[in-house]
Amino acid sequence: MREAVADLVRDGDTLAIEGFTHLISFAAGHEVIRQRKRDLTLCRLTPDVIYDQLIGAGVARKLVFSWLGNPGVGSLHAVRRLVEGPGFEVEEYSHFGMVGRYAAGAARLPFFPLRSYVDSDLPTVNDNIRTVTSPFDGEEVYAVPPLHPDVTIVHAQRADKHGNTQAWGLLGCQKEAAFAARRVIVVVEELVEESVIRADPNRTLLPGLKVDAVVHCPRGAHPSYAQGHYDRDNRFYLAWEHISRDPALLEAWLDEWVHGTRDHAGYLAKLGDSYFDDLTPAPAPSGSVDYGDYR
Amino acid sequence: MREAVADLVRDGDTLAIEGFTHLISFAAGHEVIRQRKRDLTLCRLTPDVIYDQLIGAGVARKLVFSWLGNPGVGSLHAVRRLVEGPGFEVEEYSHFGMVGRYAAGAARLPFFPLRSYVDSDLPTVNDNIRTVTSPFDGEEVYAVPPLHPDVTIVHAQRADKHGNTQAWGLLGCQKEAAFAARRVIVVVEELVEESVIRADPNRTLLPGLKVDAVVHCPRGAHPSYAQGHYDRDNRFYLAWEHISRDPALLEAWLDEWVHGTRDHAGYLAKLGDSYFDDLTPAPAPSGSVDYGDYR
Amino acid sequence: MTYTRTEMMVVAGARALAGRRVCFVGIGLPNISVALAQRTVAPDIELIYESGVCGARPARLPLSIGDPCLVTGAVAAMSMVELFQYYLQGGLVDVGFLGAAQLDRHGNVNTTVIGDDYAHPKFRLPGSGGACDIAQNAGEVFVLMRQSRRSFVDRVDFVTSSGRGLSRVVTDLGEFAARDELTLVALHPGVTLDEVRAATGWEVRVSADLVTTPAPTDEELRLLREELDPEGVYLT
Amino acid sequence: MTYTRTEMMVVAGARALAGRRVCFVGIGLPNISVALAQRTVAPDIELIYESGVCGARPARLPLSIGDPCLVTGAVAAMSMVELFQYYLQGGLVDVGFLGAAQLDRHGNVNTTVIGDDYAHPKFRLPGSGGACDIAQNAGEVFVLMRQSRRSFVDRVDFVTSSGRGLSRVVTDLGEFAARDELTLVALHPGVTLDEVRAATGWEVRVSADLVTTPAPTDEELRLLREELDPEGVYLT
Repeated sequence: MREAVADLVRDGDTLAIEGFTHLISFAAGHEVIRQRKRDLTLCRLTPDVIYDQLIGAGVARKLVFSWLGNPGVGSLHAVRRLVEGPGFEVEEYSHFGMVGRYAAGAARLPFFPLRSYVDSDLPTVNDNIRTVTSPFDGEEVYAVPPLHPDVTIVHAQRADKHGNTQAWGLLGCQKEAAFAARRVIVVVEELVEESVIRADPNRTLLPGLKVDAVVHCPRGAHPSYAQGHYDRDNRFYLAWEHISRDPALLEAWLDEWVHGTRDHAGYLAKLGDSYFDDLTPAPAPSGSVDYGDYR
Repeated sequence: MREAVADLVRDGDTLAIEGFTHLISFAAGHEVIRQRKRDLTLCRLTPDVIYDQLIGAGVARKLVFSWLGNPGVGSLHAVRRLVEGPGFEVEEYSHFGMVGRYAAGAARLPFFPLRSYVDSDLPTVNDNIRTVTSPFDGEEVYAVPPLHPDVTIVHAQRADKHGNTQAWGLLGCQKEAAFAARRVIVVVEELVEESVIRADPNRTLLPGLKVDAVVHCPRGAHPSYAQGHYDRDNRFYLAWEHISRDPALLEAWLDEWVHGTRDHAGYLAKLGDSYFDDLTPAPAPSGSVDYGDYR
Repeated sequence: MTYTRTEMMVVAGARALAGRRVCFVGIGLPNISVALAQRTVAPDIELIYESGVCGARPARLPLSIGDPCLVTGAVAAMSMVELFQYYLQGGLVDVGFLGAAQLDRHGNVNTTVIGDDYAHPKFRLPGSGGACDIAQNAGEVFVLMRQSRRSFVDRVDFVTSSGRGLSRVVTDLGEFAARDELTLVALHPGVTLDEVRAATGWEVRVSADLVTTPAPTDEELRLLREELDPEGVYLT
Repeated sequence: MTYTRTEMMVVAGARALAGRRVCFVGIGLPNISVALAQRTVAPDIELIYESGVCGARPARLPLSIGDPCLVTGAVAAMSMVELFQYYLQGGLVDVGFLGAAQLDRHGNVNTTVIGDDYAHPKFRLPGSGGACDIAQNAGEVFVLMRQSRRSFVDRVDFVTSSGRGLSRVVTDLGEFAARDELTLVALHPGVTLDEVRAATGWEVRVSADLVTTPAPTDEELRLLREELDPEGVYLT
């Protein structure tokens, strides 16, 4: 992780750590904080606690988003302090608009057309939400421009050493954010043999040819979750409300849990082995399907 | 099948039986022929032998397509006889254009933008291929309009009684063609318990709420194939070249194999039980993944 | 059985879903109403979540719309671009069920900023999420929210989601239908018209056939308290 | 070892893929060339098929680009809208490898109609398939085709795919590079310039440094005949 973030994330970059509630790479976010990156433009539909930590740590100058909150809890106070004050830039969309920006980036299109924003004030505060006219029936719909992150980081259940990556559960817009990006880091719960991936090609989220680095980092999505591996750590999300409200507490937390740990293994060691006991679900197997051996 | 086709496919309809080489519902196509439907507009990327049979049987007045051939063999002679003569309408795209038409239909958009057709003559012979200008950088790209079939028919490996449908292998543009359609018929190799579908929600191609009829029809994709169930019957595709060349032979074939059989079970009985012996692949299991039982 | 006004609101929200086939579930309180509806008036309702789930059948009460319990056992889990394009924009959603921070007499919803200056807000709210998209693409839109002079205002500070598609607002005091403007059509038991007026930032129009909402049944309350939200995540 | 001109063409096509990372494989003869390349000059090449497959590793020679053997054991199988949007249009494809029915000096390809009148063609060809899309979106385009006065024409009857992205044409007689116009850069062993001229519908420009293609090696021929196409599906 250290090398991947050092090599691929640069000061001033546009960075997307995606994952809708699910599979959020906190481990990569923490490494970005440890390496004291600066002037990043951070993109995410839902900034979540990870961006509250990143922004609280001072790595960012701008935020591009569509829903700014601590899901199920309340606010992201570090982000709000900056957003409500001067000097920090924000650019906001609806979810569909953000998804569309990544999709246009992934498809190398100059815009993404969508039905939204009619009679909303969002286009009045964001010049990147414009209208486009259909060349067929003349109908006007809204459009958003492509978003091309310099780096997209996604967490997934498994990948092989070539970066061929599979995920299940909520898929958010990781695929679009990765295809839209110049550089891609994949962080996984399990590093598997290539044959495991090739046994189920319809399950593949990203092909290795789009992936620049694969990092094996079990539980690297904590306190978010990895479907089938561990549950969301809702206690942590609740606790964050209190920490994030107070800049001093936030700084102390970063010192202890991020700067005070060498890497994610250190962070997990601090949590303790038994921490995940009641976050681990009973199994619910998908079952296997047959692709047939054609020769 | 008889009821589904009788209820949902009407004379004059725009009909799409989709599936790229894989999962082509020949059984549904044959039933359309048996019921002597008329004046259909047939849509498919690759008309394949099934549309050669349908068009040879006289059900269609127009064809919308992007590649007209017998894959790996040669021509579709019944279609070519009509296309090269007067009175039969064709509308042609590239594959990406056809895919885009379904996608715009599925997404209820007035157009689908794409990078293709520059310096090609296709836009000069098809007024449905036009340009659209980006409201951001002013770049011009091509666009195609939405396609909304009255009926889309897809074949899949399995569905439950509610129409929740799963498929694996090549997925073509069945999802887009179905979401774009007013009415949807799903034909499956296996009718399974709802719990089988719900065990692997990422495998789902279509939700039941988009499906109007589910037909259980094993081997209903023959002579195309169903991944993991049976191989493509390439001998039949080769044989078709000869049949299709001669209108009398084609008519005799339709009389014997379609009008002369009551339904697909009758067609299979004519083929004989052992016919599929060397079309059946050895197993190649996908393996199972764990979704976790969260409660 | 006695009950709180929040419970009455959640129950009224659930009942509003009777006869609906496909519901797009927003963040927050709508979650508990749809869970109740699924167990009472709308057992066959298909729940769609912006997180990318169709036909959820959660084994526990989801704490957010991204909860893993929404995926396990669902009919379909997919990318958000598929969900927003083919399901929502494609026109499959009968009713979008949303929460709101601020709402005006025309049904416009503000979940973006409090204060007149977007660039320097008095208070920053979460923003649209999928709400602006749902408002335009669902067949109709229900809003579930607590009512006060601060939340029910004559004109919202910022229109996040247009009121055009909104058809019904269920609050802790009663229920409003969208006519020319929001019109009170039901009062919850024990609530007076004066209370509603005091909690509304404009002169409330009252329907000629104003009714009183039937109180929550014992079974509705039992489901809420014992099965759906025993820990009071949504109800306290 | 003796060999046919078709074998020479297929071998030259395979060699042209040396150093390429991602190849979009078209219908017909390109299939056998990429299969040979994967076993010789480009073992790490990723094969992408318009049918929706990435990283195919077929256990038998595919009879079409929709053959089930392309899916089993592949890296990814996906919808065509994903493949065309994110892989092809997204810019991941280094080289598109196509067949053609008719081609002109500017590299324009016709796979649509023979004859001047589109509405009343002398002969109806299959149409674009993905070719027109590949021509515009692949990093470069190779064409593999048999050469004759009928197929190599001064001006194609219909431009299905623009010649803009085309960089190389491999035929049964030699190899052309796209410069101002297609220029002969290699002759296959035993082929004369006069033969090429006789099989070209325009005055062929010949490169100053024309070379002779090295003959197929025994190993290339063995792979083709014994492993890849023992039944002669593509080679006869």
